[in-house]
Amino acid sequence: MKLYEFQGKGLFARYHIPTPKGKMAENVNQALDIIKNSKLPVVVKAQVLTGGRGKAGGVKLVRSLDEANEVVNSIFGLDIKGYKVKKVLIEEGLEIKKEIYLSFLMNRNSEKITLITSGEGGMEIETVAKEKPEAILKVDIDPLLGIKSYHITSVFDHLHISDRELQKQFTDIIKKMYKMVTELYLNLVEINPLVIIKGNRILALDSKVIIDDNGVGFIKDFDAFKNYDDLTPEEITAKENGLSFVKLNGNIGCIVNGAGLAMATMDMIKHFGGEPANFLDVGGSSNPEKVINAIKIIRKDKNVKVILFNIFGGITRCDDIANGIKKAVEILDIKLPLVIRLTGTNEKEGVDILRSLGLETTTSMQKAVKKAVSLIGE
Amino acid sequence: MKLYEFQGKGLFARYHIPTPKGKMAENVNQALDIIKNSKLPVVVKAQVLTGGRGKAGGVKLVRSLDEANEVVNSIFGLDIKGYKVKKVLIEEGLEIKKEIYLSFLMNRNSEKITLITSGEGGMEIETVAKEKPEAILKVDIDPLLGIKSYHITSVFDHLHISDRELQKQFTDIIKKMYKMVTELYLNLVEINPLVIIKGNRILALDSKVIIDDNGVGFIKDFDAFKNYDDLTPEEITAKENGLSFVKLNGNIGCIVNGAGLAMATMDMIKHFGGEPANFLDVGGSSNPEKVINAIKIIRKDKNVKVILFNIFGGITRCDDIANGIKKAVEILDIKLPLVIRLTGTNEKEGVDILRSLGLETTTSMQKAVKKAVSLIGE
Amino acid sequence: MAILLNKNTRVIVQGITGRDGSFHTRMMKAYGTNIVGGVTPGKGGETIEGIKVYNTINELKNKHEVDASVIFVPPKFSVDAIWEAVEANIKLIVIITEGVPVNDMLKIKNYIKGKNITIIGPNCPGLITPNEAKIGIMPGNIFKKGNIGVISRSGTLTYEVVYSLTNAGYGQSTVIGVGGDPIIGSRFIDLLQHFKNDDETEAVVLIGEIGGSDEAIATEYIKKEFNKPVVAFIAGKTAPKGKRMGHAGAIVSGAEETAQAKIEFLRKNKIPVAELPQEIPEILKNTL
Amino acid sequence: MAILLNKNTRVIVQGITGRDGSFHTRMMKAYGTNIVGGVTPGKGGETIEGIKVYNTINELKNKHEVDASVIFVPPKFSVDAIWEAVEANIKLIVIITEGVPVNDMLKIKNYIKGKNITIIGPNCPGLITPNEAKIGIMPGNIFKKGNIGVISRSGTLTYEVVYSLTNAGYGQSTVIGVGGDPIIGSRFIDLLQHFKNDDETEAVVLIGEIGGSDEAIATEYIKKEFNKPVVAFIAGKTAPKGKRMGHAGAIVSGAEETAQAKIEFLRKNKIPVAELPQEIPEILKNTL
Repeated sequence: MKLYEFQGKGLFARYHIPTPKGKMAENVNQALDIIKNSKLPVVVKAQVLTGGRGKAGGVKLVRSLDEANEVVNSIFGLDIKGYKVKKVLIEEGLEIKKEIYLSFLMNRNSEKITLITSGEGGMEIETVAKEKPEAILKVDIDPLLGIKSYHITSVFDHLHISDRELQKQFTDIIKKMYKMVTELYLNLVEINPLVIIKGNRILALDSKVIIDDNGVGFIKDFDAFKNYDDLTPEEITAKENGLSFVKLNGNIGCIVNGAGLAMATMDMIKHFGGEPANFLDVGGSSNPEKVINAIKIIRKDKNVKVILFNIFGGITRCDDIANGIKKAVEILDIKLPLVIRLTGTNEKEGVDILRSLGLETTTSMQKAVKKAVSLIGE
Repeated sequence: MKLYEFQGKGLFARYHIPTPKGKMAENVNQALDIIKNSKLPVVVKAQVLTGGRGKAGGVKLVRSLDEANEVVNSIFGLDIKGYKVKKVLIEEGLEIKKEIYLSFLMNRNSEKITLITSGEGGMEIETVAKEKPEAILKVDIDPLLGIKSYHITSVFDHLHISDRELQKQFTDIIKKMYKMVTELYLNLVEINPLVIIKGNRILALDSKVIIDDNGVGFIKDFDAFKNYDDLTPEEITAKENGLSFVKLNGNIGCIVNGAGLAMATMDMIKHFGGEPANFLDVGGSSNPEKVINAIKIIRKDKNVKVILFNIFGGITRCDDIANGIKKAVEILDIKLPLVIRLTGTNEKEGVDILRSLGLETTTSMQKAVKKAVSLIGE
Repeated sequence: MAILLNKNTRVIVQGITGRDGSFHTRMMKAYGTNIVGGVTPGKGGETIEGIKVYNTINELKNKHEVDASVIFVPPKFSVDAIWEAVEANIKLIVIITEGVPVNDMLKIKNYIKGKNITIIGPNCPGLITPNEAKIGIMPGNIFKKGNIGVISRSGTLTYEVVYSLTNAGYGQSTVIGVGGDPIIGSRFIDLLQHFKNDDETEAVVLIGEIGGSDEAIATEYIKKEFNKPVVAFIAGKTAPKGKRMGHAGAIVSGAEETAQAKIEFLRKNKIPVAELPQEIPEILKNTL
Repeated sequence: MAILLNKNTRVIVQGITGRDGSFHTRMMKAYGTNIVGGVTPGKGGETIEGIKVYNTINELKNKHEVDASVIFVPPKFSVDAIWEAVEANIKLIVIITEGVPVNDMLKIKNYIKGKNITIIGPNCPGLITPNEAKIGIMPGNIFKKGNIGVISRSGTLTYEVVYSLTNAGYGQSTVIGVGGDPIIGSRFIDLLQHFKNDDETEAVVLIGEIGGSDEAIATEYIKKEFNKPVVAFIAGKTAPKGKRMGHAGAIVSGAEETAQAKIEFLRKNKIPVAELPQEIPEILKNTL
């Protein structure tokens, strides 16, 4: 789960990682009030769950009250990669001497916690990796051992930081970020840029924090910073009902058990000339409720013209799914045609249940997909 | 370094491990005052850095004020295995339902942190090991992983603790003890007995804590519970001067570099019919001061009739030792004969220095030891 | 011979008293798996599906020899369950549980290095050696003894492929679902090494998906060291970038993590890739 | 061949800029040890005894191949220095430092299991293969090339014994001081396994002391599996119980940890034990 910049900085504050002074505003008037009561210049920063807001005009300096109105209005009017700006963070303007990139991530490839740093702060790390790879230092940290002094020494060497006082502040920030990563189950914590300002103080000017979806259940006060703002309302409903759902642009709704099979189903629809309307995994151990919720979510999308079930029973039992469909048919007024592929654990029981409702099934995925595509053609 | 019961309980309090209510007294009057102001019965417990105080009469119940005077006086008058009682702990008397033995130790053999528990609380664990070994459960804990729920489950199984509320308290105590072990560099933390009292509360009735000598430098507020009460004044002086010294009962003082060689020197003195007066290791990287301090400490022992140096230079340089002896001879009025064995790193330089003082040396350990023994005979 | 699992493998079930644990214990037993005991803390002494339950693995090990454990414990308790199996030095640990935190898996993976312990999963369907034994939740009836090894990042997609293989007459030596999480106990490359040394396996089917680089790493390995035919399928050609597709590990975070990039890289290295899962038997026929 | 160390072994010195580090770097170089670099954080770029200093091992490893490291770092920084060497996967790590906390050594020992890393020490004099190389602080001049392996818990007592051996004409294959702490990287049994496979070693001298049970464990191993003559010496017959005799590990905490008990157990298992260190050559003569 991605956090907003201001949420990430809230966590930084909790871990005593220094950030600029700043305040949140949720509308133009609030923002102008804050600016009026601030020492200028200030920076107004759009809060959106995507990168590239700088280029999109989402971060602007306000040097005088005259400028404030225009800047604030322009930012609240933005739509950045599909995300409307609903909140801005207003921070003190700072005199920056040096910008650094610093992050920790759970590294799938090395299977370590990897510290990444570069002296090219402010640039996207992917860009630096492409254009100036030697500027990047990666330090793999064994999570059994944690971060040690020699890891930090190599960071100083790479960044040419030799001032003792700076080293002390930097060490402190690095250790606290590492602590955050382990205690809050983070997939990523990124400060870009981490800045050295006048007076040799180090501050986190930005924050990017991604929490491991599997970890959120283990964080004590997770609700304090939970947000679903990068999900559509349907995706939120799905999540709350234990379903994996991603909206796509086609017209064949899919209900599949298993993520891999769900993707293969989408791919096959495309292969046979159709367009999938969604990814939906009803998961293992399905109870009938899940099927009902899945149908509810899918038919909210008015593009959907047919619902395709692709069930291969393993931990999911075919009779559970069939019972779900049965209940759904009973409760909901389903107008869309249902194409059902059902095979695997308790297949016979499931087929019998559906047959009693007059619903046909097939054991072949290809047949089902072709049929769904052909129904669109009609 | 061993801690007193009351010091160990001070640490328990810091880690929120429950103990009985109690107060310290350093003399008879203090003790009687405390008892007067306490709800009876109370238990008066001698504070000494050795085991077996119970058998020696160092732990007594006071049921009425009439008994108090006699009990307190008798305990303050005790000498337990050479330790005079200078402090007592006065604790509330409790109604005990069950006594348990529980400890964690750094295990040299398994190279793990080992939890040891037994339902035979109150008995010395060595005795239980001999008489009823099946009553003891040992659980090896990998210090990289720490204590886990299944370790604790096996403790409950062994002790037949199935009450949920008791399990909760017990789990809490076990986890806190483990935390103490790792944070305070303990070689041992033992609670014997850990008691379940009326109302199903669990309390640590006693404490035994040994801190790793190598760890004390890493504990932040170590000074708060430092004590040298199990050392003689000479041993304390030695420790403060970076020397390893143990007093023995013979008359040949030994100054040796290296613990193994020092022991072998003692053994050889005995082998040739003499009696060593001490173990003394001047350590590596010796500076001259160490030699002077070593001589000062040894000659405080009036039994000592001769001082034997046995130096085999490695990290210790012979010239450093020789310079130390030279300074000592210059500063101190040494009446005792010196027998000097000197060989190894910078041997020639060392021998030259001593020769200039008119001191003879040998390169043979046996010759030196025999000479020292023969000097006693004269 | 097959790999990792046969009918003699002595298996225990952690979380045997739960709904899934008990159901699949019955299914595994019915398939022929040699289940010697179960573990659920606090339920020691009970009997589930004829299998004795213990409070801890150590207690169980006083009574039984153990070669493998399968973990059905819910996420909250799963991490300790995995450590318990690791500390008990069980050589094959299969984690069915979905929802194990990534940083715990990182610790576990780093800990077992050099310890000769194989972990499969988490978030996986388990593995099966047809006609011998299965560990996990795969539906036994679709498998057939034979000479094709299957390694897959997906559960149900595996069944789909195996169903086609079996229908086309291709039996399987061992089929393993490695799990859909970003950090998994055994990656493609680890299992290919097993299949390389297995006489019974004549060819391997790899079922990959978007996210991560396990397919690319496997491709490099196959090119250099693997001496048997491999056929691949990669799911997720229609998956949008940056969106998690069900599996925690199925998310495209770089251009090389798309299905298209993986397919290209495989084909560039002469490993055939099926367009549809059901085409795999046909491609195998041309390869063997 | 000797064990663990020869003249080609590429050695680095951690803590090379300190008083002991620099002095012994000079001594090791003079003896013939192939020292390729030194590490002291913050001193990178300096040169000590002709050896280049780096801030970190990783930086050093960009320039040099490394087989072994010797650590002279003071206690406060020694733990991180050891971890640095372990994480850099250096195969032989010799810790001279006295004062490494026991619980850190426990973690380190558990971590290196299965990783093919040998640690000697802490609180040890190091090791030497005469006429080839030495790592640590032993005075090179007393050693002589030959066929006796020596393993010892004590530093100076080792020199004493070696001095007698050399004077009696018995050269040494490799001499190792394992260190005086309760938890050490290599115990007697670990090194006996090396000597067993070393063609150059014809007999082994074991120098033990009070405390712990490494001598007893070694005795069992020698009885069962070791095929070369062993002569032992145990220091501390006159040591009182419960008092630490210098070494953190030299403390009697049970009846089986006394010198007498160890000597008895060795003799019971037909391993000769010298009364005085200087008697060892004579006993060897009767054994070989």
